[in-house]
Amino acid sequence: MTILDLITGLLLLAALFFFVAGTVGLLRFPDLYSRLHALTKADNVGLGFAVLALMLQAQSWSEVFKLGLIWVLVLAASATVCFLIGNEALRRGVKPWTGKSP
Amino acid sequence: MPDTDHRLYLVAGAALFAIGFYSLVVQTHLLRRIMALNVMGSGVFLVFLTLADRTTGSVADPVPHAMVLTGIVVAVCATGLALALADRVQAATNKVDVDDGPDGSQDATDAKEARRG
Amino acid sequence: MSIHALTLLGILFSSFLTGLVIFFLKEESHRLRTWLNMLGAGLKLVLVAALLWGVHEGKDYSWSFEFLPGLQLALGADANSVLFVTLSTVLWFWTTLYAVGYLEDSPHRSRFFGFFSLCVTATTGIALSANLITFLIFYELLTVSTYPLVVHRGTPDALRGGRIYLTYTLIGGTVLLLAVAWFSRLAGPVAFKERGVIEALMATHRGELQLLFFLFVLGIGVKAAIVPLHGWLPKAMVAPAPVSSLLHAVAVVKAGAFGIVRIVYDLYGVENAAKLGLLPPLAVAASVTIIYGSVRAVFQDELKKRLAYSTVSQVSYIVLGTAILGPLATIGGLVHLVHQGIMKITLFFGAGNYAETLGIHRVSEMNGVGRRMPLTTAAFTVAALGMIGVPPLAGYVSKWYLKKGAITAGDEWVALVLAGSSLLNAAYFLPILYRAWFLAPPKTWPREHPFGKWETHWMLLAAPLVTAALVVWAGVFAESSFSPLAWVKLIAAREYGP
Amino acid sequence: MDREIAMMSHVFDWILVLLVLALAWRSLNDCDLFRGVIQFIALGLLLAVAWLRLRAPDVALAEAAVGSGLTGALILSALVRMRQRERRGVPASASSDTSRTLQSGTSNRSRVLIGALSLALLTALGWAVFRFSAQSSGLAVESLAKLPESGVTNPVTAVLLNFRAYDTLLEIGVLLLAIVGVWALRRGERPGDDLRERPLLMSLLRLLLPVLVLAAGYLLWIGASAPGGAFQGGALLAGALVLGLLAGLAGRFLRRERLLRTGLTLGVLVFAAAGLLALWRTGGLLQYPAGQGGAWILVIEAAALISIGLTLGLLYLGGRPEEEK
Amino acid sequence: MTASWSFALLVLGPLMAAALAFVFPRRGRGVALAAAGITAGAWVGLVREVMAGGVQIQRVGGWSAPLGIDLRADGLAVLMLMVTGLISGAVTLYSGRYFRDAHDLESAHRERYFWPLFLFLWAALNALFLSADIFNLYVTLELLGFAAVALVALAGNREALKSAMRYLFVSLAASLFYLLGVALVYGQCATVDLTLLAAKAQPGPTLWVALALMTGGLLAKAALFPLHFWLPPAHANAPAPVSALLSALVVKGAFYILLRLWFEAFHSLNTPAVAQVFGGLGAAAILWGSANALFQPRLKLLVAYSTVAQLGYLFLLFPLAAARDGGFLAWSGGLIFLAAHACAKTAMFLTAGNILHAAGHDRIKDLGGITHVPPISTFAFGLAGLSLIGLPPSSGFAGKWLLLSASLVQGQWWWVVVMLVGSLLAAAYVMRVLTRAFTRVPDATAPHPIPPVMEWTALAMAVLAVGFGLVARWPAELLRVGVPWP
Repeated sequence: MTILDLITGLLLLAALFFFVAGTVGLLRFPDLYSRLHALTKADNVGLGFAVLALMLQAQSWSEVFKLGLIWVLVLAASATVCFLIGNEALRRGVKPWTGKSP
Repeated sequence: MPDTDHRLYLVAGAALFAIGFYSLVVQTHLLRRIMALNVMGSGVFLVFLTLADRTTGSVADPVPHAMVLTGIVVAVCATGLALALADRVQAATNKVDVDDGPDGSQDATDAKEARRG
Repeated sequence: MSIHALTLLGILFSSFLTGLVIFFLKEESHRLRTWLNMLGAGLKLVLVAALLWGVHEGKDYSWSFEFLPGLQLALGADANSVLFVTLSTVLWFWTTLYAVGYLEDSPHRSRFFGFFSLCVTATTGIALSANLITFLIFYELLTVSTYPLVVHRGTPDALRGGRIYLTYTLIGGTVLLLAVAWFSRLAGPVAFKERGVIEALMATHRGELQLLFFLFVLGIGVKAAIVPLHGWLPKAMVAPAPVSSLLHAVAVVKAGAFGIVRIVYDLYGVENAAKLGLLPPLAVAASVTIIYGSVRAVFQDELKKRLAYSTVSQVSYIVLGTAILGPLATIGGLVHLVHQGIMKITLFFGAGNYAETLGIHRVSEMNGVGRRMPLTTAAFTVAALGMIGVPPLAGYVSKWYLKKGAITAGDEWVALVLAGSSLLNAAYFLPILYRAWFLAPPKTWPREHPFGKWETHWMLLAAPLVTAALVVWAGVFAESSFSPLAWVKLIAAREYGP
Repeated sequence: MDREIAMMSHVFDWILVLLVLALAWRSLNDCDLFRGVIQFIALGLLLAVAWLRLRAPDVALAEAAVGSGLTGALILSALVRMRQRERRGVPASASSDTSRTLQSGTSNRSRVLIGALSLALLTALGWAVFRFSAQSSGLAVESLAKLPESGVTNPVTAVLLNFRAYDTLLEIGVLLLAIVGVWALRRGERPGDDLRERPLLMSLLRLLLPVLVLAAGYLLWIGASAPGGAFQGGALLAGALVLGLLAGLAGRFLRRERLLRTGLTLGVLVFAAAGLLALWRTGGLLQYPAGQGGAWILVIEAAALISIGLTLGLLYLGGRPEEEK
Repeated sequence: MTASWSFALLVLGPLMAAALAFVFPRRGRGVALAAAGITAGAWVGLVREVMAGGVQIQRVGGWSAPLGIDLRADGLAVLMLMVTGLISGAVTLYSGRYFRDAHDLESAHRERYFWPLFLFLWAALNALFLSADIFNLYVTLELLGFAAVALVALAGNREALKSAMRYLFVSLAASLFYLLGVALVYGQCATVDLTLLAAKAQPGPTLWVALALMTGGLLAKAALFPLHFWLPPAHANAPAPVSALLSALVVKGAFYILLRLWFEAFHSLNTPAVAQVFGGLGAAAILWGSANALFQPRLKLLVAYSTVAQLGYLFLLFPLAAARDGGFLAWSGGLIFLAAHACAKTAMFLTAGNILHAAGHDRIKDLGGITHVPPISTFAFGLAGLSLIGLPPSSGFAGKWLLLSASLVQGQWWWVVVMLVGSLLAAAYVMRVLTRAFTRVPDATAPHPIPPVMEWTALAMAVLAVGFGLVARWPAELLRVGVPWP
């Protein structure tokens, strides 16, 4: 096991943490908007760590480049989708949670 | 892959097929039945690919892979066709199923009329 | 292909092709259709004459074509076939003439004459079949082509009659198919041969042969109207008169009788059949039919029905002849094939004339009809007397040989049957003749249809007169060498061997 | 260590399989049809993972793109259409409600019967598959031995476009047939709401569409030596087309009917023509001249890519694009 | 060399024609006629090679089984190709007029899409009959199924759409059953080639299950009782030429694969018990289908149920052909029967289309007085009926005769009873229709005139159905080429 493998492991653990956090958020948060927040933000960071970890294991620079591209694309896509869902929910009159029970 | 228990995947394939078949017959909603066909197909693909994975060398048997690729494309074509047809059926009958006895209620009434006449 | 084979095919195609062409003719082209019909009939007559001469000279006529592996469509002409083919061709010619006159203004004539021609093709095909499978083919073709004729009028009655006819004949045909297939499996695809083809099987397959014989008789007996398979015949009387004539005298019933002749003589061999113990039951069935038919005929008021039951009875004379061992009975049965044909066709022509000209359908309406239509009634009388067996008419000849043959064979009871039947014949024919000639005619006929200067249309008149003349000729000149009897003796000689 | 890995992968297999089965059951029998469809899409993704696990990356790519993505999109859009129609029209009967209730058209007795039948099927299948030997090389040895002659180095591509190219030719035919059938059935509907009012999405699409087309070409090219090929590329192309349709960018394109039809048939025609040309050149149907396999395959795949992309994309439209004159 | 081109053109001809008919929708009929010409030429080339040189094999791509796909033409395949060609040719002629009759937008649309779909169907059939590879057969089956379903739906009315939907479900599920079987076979034998399988397949649980799956799927596609339920509505509601194609050819495709599986690839699994089960289902189909045909109110439904019944006869081939003694009799008989039924059913459905066209409906009880106005169509129906009933000398008779002989030779008399009863029932339902032709109705409404080409095409097929029986020796000889058992 090289030092590179060790760093990979650590990065993956970090990724795992963020994914778990995101998932917990998705399950536990009270309303749509906060769930969206948890899902997109935490998962994007988690994916970022995972991509980084894999980059360290890559065989060539082109692989590194492709992994990076994946991250960027997912980032763009999830941001857009998150925006669309939130926007649509707002349009349909889904009220954000304010902490007070109605 | 040598360390995989193929029987697990094979039985899973069989189970997918059986679940799909059960739902295809039991369910009446056209969309569900179309999905059931897809699940059946996935079961078949699972069996195919698991069987291909039994090689000892570094790569799996490519022939079933090609067959499954063919199968996937056929499945999506079937889905497209079935959905278009389902849409027409709904437009024509205002229903989302095609259940009225195997020979169609229309014919049954015709038959009654014929006997009377 | 030799000239002989061409003759055989020509006999078939002379009516088949005319039939096909007529089918697609326009309804209005009356003249062309008539010409075609008569041309076909005439051509066939010429060809049959040539055949008759050739067979008499001992020429070999055969043609075959393998249509399935090991299965031949085979035509041939032996003495038996010539007898039947001559009968049907001669009678067809006159029936065609009659039908042209009879159907002058009715609809669907193209359809009618198309099937009419096909029907005769099938009949001649049956006559010329050289093996069992060919016989089966034409036998079924006959069923199919007569159905449209039976239902020709399209009335509910006609349709019902047609349905009954078809039910009987198709079931019979199916039984025959089974018998043929089974027989072929036993004996191979054999050709008809005098004295039979089952010699080799006699020892080993006795039971099977007996069962098969039963199936054959069951299958063919439907068309020969053996009791209790006769139910369709009186119902089929709804057909137009020319059809009834053809059905009774030439085509269907005769095909059945001829089929039984073929089975007994040329498939089993009459001696083999006797050894298998098959003849007595057949004789009993025929006798029952003879008596039953005659009794029923006595009580029919409708003329055509009476004639129909008479047919049921008379055709079984032929069967009876084949069911008695010995050349004399054979001669009696076979010659009745011809004699019954010409007599019965005359009677039906007469009945048709009464119906068409005067609207008479029942015996009770026939008072004095002899004065209104003397020529027709004369012909009718000749035929009726022949049927009863008055000498020297045709019927007398056949009955004499039958009686003689039965006594020779030791079946005296058959003579009683014949005598009884003759009495019954008299009982149902003589009252008709009495009414026709000796009772006063009514003031008006049920539905009179005048036909110019003759008592009826000349075509309607010519046919019965000619056939009545044949009845006289067949009886009076029976012993000459140009009579049916002479020919039948030739067959019997060949069948029983030297 | 090896044992631990084996153990872990074993656990992984079990989890995967159970998840797959649970999702399959739920997706077909969930009382909410919409949720069922979503679970169906998720099932597709899980299956793609399973394919990877079974060393079938080519299939995994296709499954993710076609089996899960495109099929899911097709079913979802059909569901939306059906619901819209139901909302418009008066429901004709109680059983016509697509939304919430589980369909109960089948009686309990026949359910039990069919259940028993399915179980019997499963038992028989299980019995059969348990008899398979754990190791078998299938045709792997033969295909690897002939791989150098095929003109490509990815064995799956070699099978698809050389060893069993005839299958693939007919399969391209199936694709064309599907679109012909769909077009014969109905007129397609442009997606209802116009996405052009959503600037963020539009800017994403402007980024994404070229990338997708590029990626499709890349997959086609790489297919000769690595996972990828005309089908996977075509699926990406189809995705691009679907996005284009959704964004209302493809309207002008859809009006060029002759062009569309030519594009759809290109795959079949080029493939078949190549087969005949090969027959003329070498005397064998689809037998490429020696040493030119790679080039022939590339040409065929390029044509197929266009047809596959168009077909799959237009399937989403669910019908013929314009009213015919 | 000739054979190679024949193989290629028989499949690629209609396939490319289908694509072209899609690109040039207005040229559909011309393209189809061209395809008919090409396939006819290719078929003639092939049949000459087969007659002269025995079984022809084409190794696609220059590879050979197990890695590649083999195409194969033996007597059976050539016969099926001939039947396909004849019927497709007739349908081409007929449809050229059929879809043009009404000048509305709807029928114009139908004609545009009929041609490519029809040509796809044709290509699929040709490919199916030539294939010697069970996976390739799966692809052809799908091609066939899609085309058939789309063609049924082309009629566009409510019933047609519903039956097309049901047909599609059955067809797809059946294909998947078949495909799963293929997977198991491949897993066991590592090949999907029919010839190689014949050598490799040994009875065992896996292959039994695999074969059961494939057979189940194919039986559903071949609509053998009790899996026939989808057939009558689909065949009765499709446009007339489509019904003809479906009844005459499409169901036969699945049957053909069954023959290939049970008599070639897995002949070692073809035990007498299995054969008797097939025969029993066939017998049930004969009786059930015929009995139902007797009570159908509509002509096309009657003809469709007759298909259910007649398919039963084909399956009598299984118990009869497996035996050494008289096996070939049954084999040739069953296949001649298949050809006979194909021609007769085409004639019947085309005639039904004509009657529908003339009368505007096909209710049997109201057909009196209409059918005697188009006499050619009635005549065609009658001739086709002869063949269905199996009256001599039709081809139906030839087939039945051979089957009968085989069962008598083998002492399996129970099939004899079934066949004869089936014939009588067939006569009964055929006569139900023909009787109408002779019914005189006083105030018959003037029927819509039928285009001559539609009448004559139907008649030609009917004449073929009868006349084929007179030359039935030729197909019997042809079938000897590459007969699957020694």
